[in-house]
Amino acid sequence: MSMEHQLFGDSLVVRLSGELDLVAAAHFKELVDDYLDWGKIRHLYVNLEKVTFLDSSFLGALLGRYRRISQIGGQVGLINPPGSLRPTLELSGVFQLMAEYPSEREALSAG
Amino acid sequence: MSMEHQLFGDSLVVRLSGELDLVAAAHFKELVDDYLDWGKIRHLYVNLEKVTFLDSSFLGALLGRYRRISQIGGQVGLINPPGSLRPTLELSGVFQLMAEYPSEREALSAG
Amino acid sequence: MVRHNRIVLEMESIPENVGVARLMVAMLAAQADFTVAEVDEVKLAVSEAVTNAVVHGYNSQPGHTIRVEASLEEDTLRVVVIDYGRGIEDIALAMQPAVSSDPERMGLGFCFMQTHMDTLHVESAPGKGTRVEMTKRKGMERVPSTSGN
Amino acid sequence: MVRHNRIVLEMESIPENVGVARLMVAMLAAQADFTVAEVDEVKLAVSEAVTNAVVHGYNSQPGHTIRVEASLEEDTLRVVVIDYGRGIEDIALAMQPAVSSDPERMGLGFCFMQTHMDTLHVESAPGKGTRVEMTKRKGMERVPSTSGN
Ligand SMILES: Nc1ncnc2c1ncn2[C@@H]1O[C@H](COP(=O)(O)OP(=O)(O)O)[C@@H](O)[C@H]1O
Ligand SMILES: Nc1ncnc2c1ncn2[C@@H]1O[C@H](COP(=O)(O)OP(=O)(O)O)[C@@H](O)[C@H]1O
Repeated sequence: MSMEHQLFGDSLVVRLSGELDLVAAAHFKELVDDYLDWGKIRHLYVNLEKVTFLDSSFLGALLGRYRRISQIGGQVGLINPPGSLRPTLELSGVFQLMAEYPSEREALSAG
Repeated sequence: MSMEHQLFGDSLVVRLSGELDLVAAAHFKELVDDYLDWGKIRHLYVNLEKVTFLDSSFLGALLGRYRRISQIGGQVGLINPPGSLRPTLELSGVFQLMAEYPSEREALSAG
Repeated sequence: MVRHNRIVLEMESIPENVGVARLMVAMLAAQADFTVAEVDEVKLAVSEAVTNAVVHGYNSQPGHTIRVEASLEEDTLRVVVIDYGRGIEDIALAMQPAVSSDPERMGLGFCFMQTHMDTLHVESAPGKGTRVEMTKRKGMERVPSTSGN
Repeated sequence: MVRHNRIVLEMESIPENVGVARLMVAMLAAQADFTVAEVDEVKLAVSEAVTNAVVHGYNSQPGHTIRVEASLEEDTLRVVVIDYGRGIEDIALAMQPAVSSDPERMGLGFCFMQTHMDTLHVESAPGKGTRVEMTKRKGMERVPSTSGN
């Protein structure tokens, strides 16, 4: 797993790659919560393009961040999830809560 | 591990990729010995470009094929071994016995 | 292709070992020529079961042992995940979707195991531990079957 | 980064499991931030030791057990490979480079283990089995040390 992030105004883009399980979930939660605690962001875009695996621990961390961000009126978007992850994402219901974008540019300009 | 091969006259090119251990050694031995048993080849070129790991079992299989091919006056060449494999190849002494080529084309035209 | 194999993994209860178990079972499935999609499903099920042992069985405390038994018999992969931790009071309840004892979690672990494996069987004794047994046959339409006791 | 971990693998004596052991130990080394080059060295040493268990310990017969114990203690990785097979009559002789009981093999296995790990210790009893213990510290210039008994 590896994780990069970049701030665009009040939008945080997090780029993840590899296998996302409870280890990645903990790192992701810490990173995003830090920005939220300091009131630095309102929107979160998670780039899943290079992710090869994700499980319910990571989905839980994603949903948890969604809850905090909804409370402050922000939105959470998913960028380019690979087809192999789609069944898992669909089963978890995240597509009902988060918009999907084909690229970071489109996510940021829609936000 | 995966293995492909192609015949150019009496020269056999074997393209290997991934991790080469005793499993790969057995497949490699079977393939090359089959061509040798039928008298179909005189030279062997082993393309190592996409190999990420090799151990002494594979080196043993390589040396064993070298012995058979030397007996019929042929030659064995190594194509483009990655830098990470160099220490292992050097320690095994194969470079004293087999020529090294930067590409299949150069191996085949030198042969 | 491998038709018979058995691998047992005993490891510390730390989050980083979930990936080790996942990869070990994935390699076993790949040895038997399970498809890439089937291997992915097995990885998800194993990830969920081993994560539960770490997070619920041992309350995320290191220093405990998780045992993963994986075996291959012709077309069938069997995986057993065992912890000697907290145990589950009401297995039928715990296995329901969206039921979790942890607000940060989704309660989808058992649901993913059920969806991606052919059989799932859970045994547990409060204070003694939990044993999750799953099987998957390759090249099959999945017929989920579930039982708990 | 992981500072303490322990994983035990018990598996069938088949060639395909050499890669499983190699990957398991590589993941452990990677958890402790061993460099890519160090991980490669560990993989080679493990590959040689487990291959010896399959090929020599059990004469390439399946159905026997190989045990691999890998542990991490701060900067040091310890790997123990055990078989309950043929055993080695003369360990000092067997460990010499280019000495092999099999004409298709190079006799470089112990040599690679010695070159790539910091310590190597072999115990064996004919008819009872062989135990190879190796350690490697990360970020070290290698100071090979060898002993047999
Ligand atoms: N190995 C275990 N030990 C103790 N309790 C467990 C174990 N596995 C599952 N449980 C209980 O079952 C519940 C449901 O598990 P699961 O469906 O995987 O969802 P989640 O892990 O998201 O909570 C858990 O919240 C926990 O209370
Ligand atoms: N686990 C083992 N059980 C029995 N004999 C062994 C074992 N490991 C090594 N040996 C003996 O030691 C010799 C040297 O081993 P090694 O240096 O690895 O070279 P190779 O495997 O190429 O023969 C082997 O040929 C074998 O006779």
